[in-house]
Amino acid sequence: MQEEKGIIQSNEKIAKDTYRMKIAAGMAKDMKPGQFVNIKIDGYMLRRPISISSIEADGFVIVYKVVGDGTLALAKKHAHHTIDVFGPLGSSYPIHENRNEVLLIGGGVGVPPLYELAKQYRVLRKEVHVVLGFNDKDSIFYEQEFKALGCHVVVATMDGSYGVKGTVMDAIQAHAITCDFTYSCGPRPMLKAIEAAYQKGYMSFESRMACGIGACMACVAKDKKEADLYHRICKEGPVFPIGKVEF
Amino acid sequence: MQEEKGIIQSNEKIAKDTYRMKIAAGMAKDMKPGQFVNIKIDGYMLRRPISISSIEADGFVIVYKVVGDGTLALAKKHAHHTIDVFGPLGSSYPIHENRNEVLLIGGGVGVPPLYELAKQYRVLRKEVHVVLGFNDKDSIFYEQEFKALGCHVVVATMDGSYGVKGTVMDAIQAHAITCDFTYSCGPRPMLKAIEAAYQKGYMSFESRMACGIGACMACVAKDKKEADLYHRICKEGPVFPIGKVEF
Amino acid sequence: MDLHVKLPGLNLKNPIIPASGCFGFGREFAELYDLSLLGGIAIKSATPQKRFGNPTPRVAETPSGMLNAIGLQNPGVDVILEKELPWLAQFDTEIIANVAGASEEEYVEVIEKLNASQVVKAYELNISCPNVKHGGIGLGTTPELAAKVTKMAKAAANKPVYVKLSPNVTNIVEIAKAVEEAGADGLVMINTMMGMRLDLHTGKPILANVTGGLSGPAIKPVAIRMVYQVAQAVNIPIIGVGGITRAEDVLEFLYAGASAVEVGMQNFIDPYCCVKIIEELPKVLETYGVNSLQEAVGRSFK
Amino acid sequence: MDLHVKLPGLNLKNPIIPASGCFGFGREFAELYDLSLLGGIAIKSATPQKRFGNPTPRVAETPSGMLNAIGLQNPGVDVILEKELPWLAQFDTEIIANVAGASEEEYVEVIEKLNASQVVKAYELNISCPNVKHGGIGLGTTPELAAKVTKMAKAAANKPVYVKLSPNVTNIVEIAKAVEEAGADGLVMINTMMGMRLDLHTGKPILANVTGGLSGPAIKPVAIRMVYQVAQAVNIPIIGVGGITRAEDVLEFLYAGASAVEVGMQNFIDPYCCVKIIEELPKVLETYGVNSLQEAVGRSFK
Ligand SMILES: Cc1cc2nc3c(=O)[nH]c(=O)nc-3n(C[C@H](O)[C@H](O)[C@H](O)COP(=O)(O)OP(=O)(O)OC[C@H]3O[C@@H](n4cnc5c(N)ncnc54)[C@H](O)[C@@H]3O)c2cc1C
Ligand SMILES: Cc1cc2nc3c(=O)[nH]c(=O)nc-3n(C[C@H](O)[C@H](O)[C@H](O)COP(=O)(O)OP(=O)(O)OC[C@H]3O[C@@H](n4cnc5c(N)ncnc54)[C@H](O)[C@@H]3O)c2cc1C
Ligand SMILES: Cc1cc2nc3c(=O)[nH]c(=O)nc-3n(C[C@H](O)[C@H](O)[C@H](O)COP(=O)(O)O)c2cc1C
Ligand SMILES: Cc1cc2nc3c(=O)[nH]c(=O)nc-3n(C[C@H](O)[C@H](O)[C@H](O)COP(=O)(O)O)c2cc1C
Ligand code: FES
Ligand code: FES
Repeated sequence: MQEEKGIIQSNEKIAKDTYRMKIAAGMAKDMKPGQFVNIKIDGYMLRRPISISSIEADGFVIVYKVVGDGTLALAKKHAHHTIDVFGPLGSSYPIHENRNEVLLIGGGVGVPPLYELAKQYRVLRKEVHVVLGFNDKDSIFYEQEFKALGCHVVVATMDGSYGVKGTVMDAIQAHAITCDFTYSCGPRPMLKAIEAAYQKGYMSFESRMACGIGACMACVAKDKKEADLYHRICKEGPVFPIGKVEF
Repeated sequence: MQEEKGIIQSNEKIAKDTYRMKIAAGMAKDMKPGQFVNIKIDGYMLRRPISISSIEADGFVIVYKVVGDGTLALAKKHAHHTIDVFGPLGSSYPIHENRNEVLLIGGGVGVPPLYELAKQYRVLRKEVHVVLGFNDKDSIFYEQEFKALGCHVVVATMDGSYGVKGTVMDAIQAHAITCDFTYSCGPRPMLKAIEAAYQKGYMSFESRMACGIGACMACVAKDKKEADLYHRICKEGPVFPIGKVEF
Repeated sequence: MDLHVKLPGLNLKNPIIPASGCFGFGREFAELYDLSLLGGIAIKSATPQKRFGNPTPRVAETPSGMLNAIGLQNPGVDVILEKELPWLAQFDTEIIANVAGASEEEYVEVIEKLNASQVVKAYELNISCPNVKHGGIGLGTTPELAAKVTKMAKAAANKPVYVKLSPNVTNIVEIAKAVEEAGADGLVMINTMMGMRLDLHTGKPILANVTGGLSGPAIKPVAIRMVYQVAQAVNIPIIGVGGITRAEDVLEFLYAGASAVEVGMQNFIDPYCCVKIIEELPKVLETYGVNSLQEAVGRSFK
Repeated sequence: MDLHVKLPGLNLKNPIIPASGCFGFGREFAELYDLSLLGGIAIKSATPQKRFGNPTPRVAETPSGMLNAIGLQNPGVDVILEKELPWLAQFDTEIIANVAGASEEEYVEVIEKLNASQVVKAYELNISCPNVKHGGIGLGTTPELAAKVTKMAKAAANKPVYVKLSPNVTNIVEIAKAVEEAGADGLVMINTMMGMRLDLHTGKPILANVTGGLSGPAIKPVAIRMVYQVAQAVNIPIIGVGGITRAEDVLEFLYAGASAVEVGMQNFIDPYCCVKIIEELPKVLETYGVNSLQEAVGRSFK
């Protein structure tokens, strides 16, 4: 966990409203899949939390969607400029070396953190099933990248413009994927459906944050079982065992 | 008077804390010497008023001193980037075609607007005496530029590190400059001294501004004679006949 | 989309009104665009006599805002009646006369004179100014004083009276209700918040007047909160003001419960802002799936 | 330059104190730097029982500021005594315990328990929180209530009591004086200003709690104004807070009349900000020709 002025190496549009930025930064050596960085954007007060999508020798990659003023400003950043990143932050997806196959389920901008996870499982030569859900064909990204890693990739679109029409759950059914150890990240309804269907694995959550390091209590979520227990999404999370937190 | 995104052509340091910026902008064709532009600087609310120092075919030049956050940000701007300027604003130095010689007196960042004035008088082939006052040798700028126009240039520094030691008044005395039709711009004490010594000519003033166009009444100065009369520095000014306003 | 808004005395072709003190009497902006594009114009506060206001410096910059201590400089109601209002008559827009004074009687005096004008469509009482009779506190800081000046103004006025509330109070709802009960036809909220800046070199206040009024985006969250609270407590319309820089901000004020808005200091930053906002507003409403202004008003609590 | 400041109960090696609620109990920041560098630490508000606070979202961004509605989440005074304070004892810095409650009695309860701690050097009463007994209004909004809780706290406390004032009032001087008269050893000002933001998509408040507290540079001009007014009216020291992001801001608060400062939300933007400010402060004082902190305090009105 440190503040660093990373150097933007590239910042390109890869799908509708979706950008990929490569950042050269020393903190990459401490990063684990599922963690995030907190990015300061000129003109805006609060840092923006963005998942680490890929960890490389000299830096890391983020994939982000333009949803508001901050991400719009980020999309306008040019290569060679510096960017103020704080990280790596939060918990990571644990790697279970004893498993032979895992199922990664991502929806929209929940897809990015799963990419590094897939990479690490593929290095261990495990079977990696990847199910990606998007709104429409134009929003799809990383299908080829996951395939290039040697994952089994299935895509669903809500409007049916590509792959299975419907949700990631529809795609899992359509392709009769039976692996029951899941890692997921995506919008709330998707996570709800996954929680109802699977008992094993991990989930990653979002929350409005201020500090991103566990000090302000902005981002808490209740424990599902212990009435009195709260977890900080930024510190104990964003990755939790499936069924751990109320959302 | 218009808002325009000018293109920065160059932005270079020319003396201690002092920068010259060339801006390409169509509004240049409407500019007169002594007028100013109001510049929007990213991250700061109020526009910054800066005098027009030189008017060219395709743009204009400003010379500014870094005194606070806004001018510091301005100094960091790069060529080819755009800059949001509003102008030209305010009154200008009237050109008296019937006069054969004029005396231009500038102190510190009061020097810039006199440059365009000198240019225009030299086009008319008039004798132009220029007296420039600075704190020290490192702060001096535009001595050569005025000389290149064919002006008679005298420099004073407060610490005596260059030219006459003392104020512009000391320099005028030392060089026995007798021309009594003055145009001046500079710090308050300098203007006070000039007002005490000369009756003819024009003076240019500064004031904290908000709108820069005469609407908010932030920048008013009392008339010296009529008790009930106020003038807006941004609209009736910044140039006034000598002895017109209370300051 | 239809941007028309009908409020007591005001037939606004759109809900955008430059705020008092930030637009003078419109002359400077008329050099930039046609004032008939505006929903209305709230002209600079008028007092019985000519006022020169405070010594300079009168403004200072702050993070996302500014401080001003102009001190109600204006040519006095007679000159406004003679010179400014007839000039404004040429524009097809609704003129709101902002009224100020050092005592309740001065408000009445100004209103009685302005009653004669056909150009003025409504009054807006600026009750934030320090009141001489009451030890210099603002009439807007207690429900009793606010109600009293409202009642007196209503009795004198032949046009609807809006009261512009001061945010520098513990309980804005209490004051809004008192003003409504006293007969106000509408509310304008908010005026500036009292603030201050010190010069790092001298340690002294930057403003010659020591304190000044804070405006701009910095105060928008406070303005939205107050409009939201008051809109649920009163039955008269609210004109929202405080920190508006773009059409999205207008929508936020509508959601909070405002029926129209005034735009203040943004006119200094971008003199064309009001026309730009008017142009953008239909697009922004569409982006957020809002079919009419009416539909948006008060959505936050409905 | 000597940055040492002596205040009732507090021997600060420098005037920089992270503000309550913006630093937790220091654990997260201890991973980043040595907390012994700090003048002091104002820990998160303590209540008698564990509190979970408000539903999320609890924060929203605003121009030059943010809104928060954490709702005083804290583990309760007993856990703080058992776990947090002994951990904090390892650092050479002054711990200020911020105390909150839903009634006057709860403040007393917390204080009576904390009296046993050697680690706590002073109390800071957070009187901005809505008070259950008094219909949900803050104890900090009337002079009577503010004085009462101060008196009760002083009677219970075996360490100096600072009162942290709410800025959401008509007359801050009146409240400061009441609190001084009730025995307060010092003041902390200001807490957050009540504000709100609406979601453009839904029209509903972004914060689950509807309203929240505005902090950050946006409120600095209001904080400076209030410190300036109060410093001239009371004889107890003031700890300034509101919008500090750099050493220059600290100097502005000193000029206004504060003897030390607290830094709030900037800790979220730049977690190292407090140490950076401590490092920069002597240079900034030098730049502006200030030879000692004492010399700067209150210069604006001296
Ligand atoms: C742990 C974590 C990881 C994330 N990873 C990614 C990612 O890899 N790619 C991606 O595109 N997005 C990701 N997000 C969401 C991303 O943080 C928001 O989309 C972004 O902050 C929006 O900023 P804005 O300025 O464009 O939006 P605005 O609405 O203008 O932002 C205003 C404020 O709200 C906050 N905010 C708005 N939406 C969200 C949100 N969904 N989650 C949290 N805060 C929000 C902003 O951070 C900011 O403080 C992640 C969020 C979290 C918490
Ligand atoms: C008509 C006019 C012409 C000017 N021409 C020049 C010029 O050619 N070259 C030059 O270097 N300077 C000139 N100035 C002064 C220049 O405007 C200020 O130095 C500049 O605004 C400072 O901005 P800042 O952000 O660096 O300082 P800050 O102190 O951070 O500024 C804060 C606020 O105070 C205002 N302010 C601060 N100092 C002044 C000042 N001296 N006059 C007016 N407003 C001030 C700023 O505009 C801003 O609103 C001129 C001023 C006026 C009114
Ligand atoms: C320079 C200036 C002058 C103002 N003069 C007046 C005035 O004369 N009467 C009044 O009621 N409000 C006056 N105001 C307050 C504005 O009308 C408005 O309520 C306030 O600025 C908040 O809006 P904003 O944030 O959009 O600027 C003035 C504001 C500024 C910035
Ligand atoms: C997330 C957050 C939580 C806060 N929690 C508390 C609190 O528990 N008790 C308290 O007295 N003040 C609390 N405050 C107020 C701060 O201590 C401080 O008074 C305020 O934020 C203004 O300072 P700033 O502008 O530097 O942030 C909180 C502020 C924030 C932003
Ligand atoms: S964002 Fe501050 S605790 Fe999680
Ligand atoms: S700056 Fe507004 S009238 Fe001159």
